[in-house]
Amino acid sequence: MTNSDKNRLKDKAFQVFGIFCTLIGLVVLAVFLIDILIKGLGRIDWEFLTSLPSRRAARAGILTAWAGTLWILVLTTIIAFPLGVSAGVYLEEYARKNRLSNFLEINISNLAGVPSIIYGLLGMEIFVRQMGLGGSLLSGALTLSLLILPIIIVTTREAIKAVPGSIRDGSYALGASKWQTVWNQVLPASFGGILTGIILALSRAVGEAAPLIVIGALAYVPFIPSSPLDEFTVLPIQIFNWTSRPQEAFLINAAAAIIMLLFITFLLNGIAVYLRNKQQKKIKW
Amino acid sequence: MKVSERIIEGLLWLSAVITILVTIGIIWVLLSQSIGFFQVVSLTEFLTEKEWTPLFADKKFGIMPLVAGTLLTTFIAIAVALPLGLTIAVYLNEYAPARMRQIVKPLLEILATIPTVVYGFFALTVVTPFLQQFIPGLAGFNALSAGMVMGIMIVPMISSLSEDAISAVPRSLREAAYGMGSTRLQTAFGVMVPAASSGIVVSVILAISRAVGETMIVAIAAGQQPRLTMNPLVPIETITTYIVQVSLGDVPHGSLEYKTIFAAGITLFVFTFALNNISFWIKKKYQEKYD
Amino acid sequence: NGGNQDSNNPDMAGNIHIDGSSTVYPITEAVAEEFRLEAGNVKVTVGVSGTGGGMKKFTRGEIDIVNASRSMNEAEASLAKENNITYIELPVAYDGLTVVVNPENNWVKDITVAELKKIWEPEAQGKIKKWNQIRPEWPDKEIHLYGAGVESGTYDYFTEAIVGKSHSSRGDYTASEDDNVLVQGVSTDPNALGFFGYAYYEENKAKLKVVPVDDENDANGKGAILPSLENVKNGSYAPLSRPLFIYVNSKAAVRPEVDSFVNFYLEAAAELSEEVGYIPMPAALYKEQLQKYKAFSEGAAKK
Amino acid sequence: MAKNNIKLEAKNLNAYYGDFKALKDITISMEEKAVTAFIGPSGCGKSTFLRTLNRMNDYIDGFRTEGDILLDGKDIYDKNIRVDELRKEVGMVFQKPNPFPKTIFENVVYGLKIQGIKNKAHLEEAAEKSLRQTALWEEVKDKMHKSALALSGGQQQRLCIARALAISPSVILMDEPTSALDPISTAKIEELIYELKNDYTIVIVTHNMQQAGRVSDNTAFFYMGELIEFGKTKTIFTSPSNDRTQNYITGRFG
Amino acid sequence: MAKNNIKLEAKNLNAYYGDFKALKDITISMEEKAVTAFIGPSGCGKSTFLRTLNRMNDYIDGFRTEGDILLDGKDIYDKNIRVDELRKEVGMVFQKPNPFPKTIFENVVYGLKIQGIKNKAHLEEAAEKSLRQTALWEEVKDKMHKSALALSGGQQQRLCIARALAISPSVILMDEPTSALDPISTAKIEELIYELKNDYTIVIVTHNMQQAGRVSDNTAFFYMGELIEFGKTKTIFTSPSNDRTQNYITGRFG
Ligand SMILES: Nc1ncnc2c1ncn2[C@@H]1O[C@H](COP(=O)(O)OP(=O)(O)OP(=O)(O)O)[C@@H](O)[C@H]1O
Ligand SMILES: Nc1ncnc2c1ncn2[C@@H]1O[C@H](COP(=O)(O)OP(=O)(O)OP(=O)(O)O)[C@@H](O)[C@H]1O
Ligand SMILES: [Mg+2]
Ligand SMILES: [Mg+2]
Ligand SMILES: O=P([O-])([O-])[O-]
Repeated sequence: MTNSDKNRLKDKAFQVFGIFCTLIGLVVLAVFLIDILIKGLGRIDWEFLTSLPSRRAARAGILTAWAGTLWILVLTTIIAFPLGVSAGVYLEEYARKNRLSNFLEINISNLAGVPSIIYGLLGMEIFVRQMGLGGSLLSGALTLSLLILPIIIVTTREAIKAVPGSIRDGSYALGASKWQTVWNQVLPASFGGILTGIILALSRAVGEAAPLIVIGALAYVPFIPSSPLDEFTVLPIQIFNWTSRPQEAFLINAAAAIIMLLFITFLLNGIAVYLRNKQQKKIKW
Repeated sequence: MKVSERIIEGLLWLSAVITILVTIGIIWVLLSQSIGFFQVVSLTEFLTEKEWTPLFADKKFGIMPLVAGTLLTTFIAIAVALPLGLTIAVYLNEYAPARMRQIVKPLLEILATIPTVVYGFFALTVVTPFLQQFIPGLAGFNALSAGMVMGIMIVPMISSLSEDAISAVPRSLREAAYGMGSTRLQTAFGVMVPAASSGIVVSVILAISRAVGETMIVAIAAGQQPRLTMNPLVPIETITTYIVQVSLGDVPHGSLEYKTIFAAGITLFVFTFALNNISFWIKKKYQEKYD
Repeated sequence: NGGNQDSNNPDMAGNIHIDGSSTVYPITEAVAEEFRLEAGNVKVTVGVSGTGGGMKKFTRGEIDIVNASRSMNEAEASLAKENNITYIELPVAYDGLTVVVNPENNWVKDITVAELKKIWEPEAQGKIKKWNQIRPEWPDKEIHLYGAGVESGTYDYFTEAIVGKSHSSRGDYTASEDDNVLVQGVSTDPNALGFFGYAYYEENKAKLKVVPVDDENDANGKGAILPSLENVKNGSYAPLSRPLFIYVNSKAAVRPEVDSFVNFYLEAAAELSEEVGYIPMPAALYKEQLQKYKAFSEGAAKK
Repeated sequence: MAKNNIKLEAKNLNAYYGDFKALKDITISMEEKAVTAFIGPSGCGKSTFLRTLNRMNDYIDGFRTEGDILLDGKDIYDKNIRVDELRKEVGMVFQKPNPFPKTIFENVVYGLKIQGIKNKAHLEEAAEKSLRQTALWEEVKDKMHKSALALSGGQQQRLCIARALAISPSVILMDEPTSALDPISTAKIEELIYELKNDYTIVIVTHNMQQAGRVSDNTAFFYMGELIEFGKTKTIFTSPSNDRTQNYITGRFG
Repeated sequence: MAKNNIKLEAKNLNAYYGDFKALKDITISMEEKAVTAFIGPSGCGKSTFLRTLNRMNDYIDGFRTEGDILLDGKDIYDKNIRVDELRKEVGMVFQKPNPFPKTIFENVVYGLKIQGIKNKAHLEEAAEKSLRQTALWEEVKDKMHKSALALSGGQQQRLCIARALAISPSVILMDEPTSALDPISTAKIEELIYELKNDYTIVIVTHNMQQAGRVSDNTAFFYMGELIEFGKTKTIFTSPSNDRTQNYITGRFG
């Protein structure tokens, strides 16, 4: 065999290996999803969605869990959205290139890499203990807000960066101030991108269990929280709880709850992808 | 500048600066709690003692078993994710038709959006029973399936970020390689991967950092037993699992036991902080080079 | 027990915070669930942080009721006093602390208290690692231990009964406050040995193998004894039989929702504790507790 | 050469991007109600100079000027000058049409709205007026509330001019306003410039010699940050006094 | 016009990017050991054609050809042809110098190494030989193991040519090889091309008429995917038979 033949053979072999590896990724994904569907789909019905937790697997539902998840989503959005977008706007539109902005950038990239459980420790010490909020929805939402803040800031900056400078020039040239330009031109033009980022960040927050366990979200909360200071549980924690039970019936419940959680996560991601595509199609600068 | 403009800018500035406060908050919380810990337990004991039993009568405060557990699961995860992820990245970039890349890449990225409790569930209820068919001694809680599932989770981190890095290599380099008679494989591994190496290294470091900090998968599937071992078949405990375990119970504020989770937390933070900074530094350097 | 819309008492509202023992958790959970049908607007939360963890919260006044799988110890009692917390202890059922191995384990037929001590005492840490170190005829295989976490009453009770000193044991085992985790560990690990409350065995019989315990004291039954309704009731399952309790804070007892919850608890405990796998006390004892509690809550109301 | 008053003038102007000196000692004066064209090879500083005339470079990190720029005799870099007021006086039109991604109407009245004018009738009136000035009214009056991005390039550019006119500036700066347009649109814009100079002082940067010749009264030739030659357009194009001007105009370099 | 043998020829070649027909019925033959230049306005298909000559477009999704391309009389799109072998025969140099981010030595011997040649002495000899051919040896012999990216643009381009020569091709394709270079480097490359044609068949795409005139023996003029005119460079530049060629060469469009 000539060298050239060998090279061609290696080339082909790698191609096969590449397809194989890609397939592993996809097949594992498929196996996971199918496994979950087989285990849990039969368990999902109206009652499952509207029942309180119960010691009897067959009677237990996820009402409080998804209500808690919804609460957390809303509160986290209210807290993280303005904060993250403002910070993104500041860094992209206002900050001069200096030590501080450089430091902010490193800092944000670092925060994005801090494990979520560390945020849990932060939340427990600051929100739960020092601010005395206890294991409440508010503590949870504050903790998760800090967790997703870096993601929102980074995506906001990306979205703002995509707005062409000519739009800013146009606005300044008509006598608009910096803030008027940001508010009337930059933010509306980048809104789609910002929204996409926030939804992606929220889909991350929805799946988080570790930091909420640390701040003390409970296992058995048989009521829908009615104020931000109420105790709560969320889907991932309910799943964690059920997963740690040895009885088959609870594993089925866990699978069913996972389907709901995945439904929410995929829905959020789907919306984000849809928005992004729409955005890309709509605006051709 | 109008006053209102200044106020607005001030508010925006404040929002940005809050991120610094968060970092300070994290460091302060970790330090202030673990200082109390280190007043009782010497740093030497913490680093050299081989057992971790802070909650028991015979208290030992060696972080090594937790670090070992963390490293073991991380190592398994990377051992799965690196070859898979890198091969996929190269395959998608160099071999796959554009259409396939457009479909496969986002499909794989779904893997990264699945909440980690769900992975924990898989590790415990699917992967472990499956592996037990081949590995008789495999315990129900073990580092192996937790690590493998974690590896699957971070495959898209490596494959997507590396693919981005490879596609960022100027097309002219690929053409140069082809123009010299390279096969696709030679082009990929002789030219493209080396040229994209910093981006690939960044993706791998980020993946390691992610694996080190991953919590729910190991908390559900790896066991809760601090054990200084590199045996992947038995239950172990990671730093993150320890924090979860203690948090699930109620260890009173201010007690030494309570402070142990911050001592564990700061260890974890130091690891990930170092990894993140290295990757940030490489990324910065790399960007400057290519502009 | 006839809980339906008619018997619902919508006027009653409020929160009841309960925490503590994982052993007692299934009973309290069941009671809380049934109580929902009585008073749907009362929000009962039940945490699982172990008897020790629960006691700490209870003696700080953070919760209304604590589940306990052992009596309050002196340190806790003095803390309660310090914080001006008065309370009542109410036994609600019996438990037989159960020693289990994996069903694939075909060598352990029984175990003595002395052997358990050898396995669990602090000196065993890092040393007793193989089955044949316990009994030479057992195989040369690693032994993987699963046991209650240090915050749990089960842990205290077990160490007291087996090792001889409360809160004293080796630390290199899989410890969890959540007995479900232990069940899962033992049921999937052929080399496992573990212990937890009877209810957790009862619920997962198919996946576990119970080990009869021999206390080498023929006075209470000869040879190795299995935990069972009978053996726990007649006291022959020694030394691992024990009562389970709840403790009620007097300040909470004056609140109508707590008062009615506790009454409901004592009325339902016999049925529900058996349902979840524990051993109910004789009916007369529950009556006695009800009266004791009545006196306590009236006394609390006067203050 | 001043047949009219001087509207705008620069005196010994230097401009820097950080360490790089982009404009070197420029002294020039622009007549009121006339068209002044800036020509010169790419990178010579035309845009930089044009943008200093309404301080558009203020937000660029490291940009600074030395020397004076006087609008109606007043230094526009004076501390008491408010940039937003200055920009209302000195409008600007850019190389690529840059309508906001909003409706046509919103585009035209943007400048008025940010001044706080809310009266709808007034806004509509102003919009119609400036759209008529740019001969765009008939073309867009039926789709005032459609997106401005749906217009053709030439229409977009005229919309940008209309937008600038709506806030009644006295000076209009144009940076290669037709370079992204087809010949027909270009002709329309040139025609428009010709009409606008009755009311406005216009400064235009162009790469197109013919255009400079057609529309401007005076022409300035820049080269590597320096003002090489400045005078009546006719003179510059027929008998430039400087060799480099000559070479550039005849297309020998640039 | 064939004073020499025909090295490379296209017969009724059509090329498509998806639905877009980029080359229309091209028939042309390139002489051995001569320089053939392709000229034409941007987007006319010069690069596309050049790249089909060594099948560089193979990996572009949707690209396909009809008709034949013959190298030494053999169809290079034939099933039995190995692309990697073909590319060793037909080397290529690109518009922007694109050295690998490796050492100078590694760059030059890359083509040999991927053929499996490992003998160090042999590699060093080959490297020196082709660096000498491109007159680069003296300049780089002391820094063979330094990064190629540290070289100047002109040196990098000569390195890319040396790299192509090292695998001893018989044809060298060059796509605007000097358009990113300064005049001095350009002159050096042109000189090099002039020398190389003693041993190699060279096809070069250029935007620079003067360059085409200086270096090439034959010139082909492309326009909108068609080959408008082909012949001796002298003839094309002095008396083109087609009006469009004439207009293009005199700079009236393009
Ligand atoms: N933001 C900036 N930062 C640094 N240097 C700049 C910046 N903008 C322009 N320059 C430099 O200033 C010089 C003048 O640029 P300017 O844009 O004014 O040229 P120009 O004459 O308008 O060119 P063109 O005809 O290409 O628009 C150039 O060398 C350019 O590189
Ligand atoms: N990868 C591609 N996909 C689709 N169309 C392409 C692709 N590459 C080139 N084209 C189109 O094919 C036509 C010919 O392109 P080509 O690059 O061959 O032109 P050219 O003569 O080399 O131009 P230039 O002088 O600008 O390099 C152009 O219309 C171009 O848009
Ligand atoms: Mg310019
Ligand atoms: Mg080309
Ligand atoms: O019942 P415990 O959870 O305290 O063991």
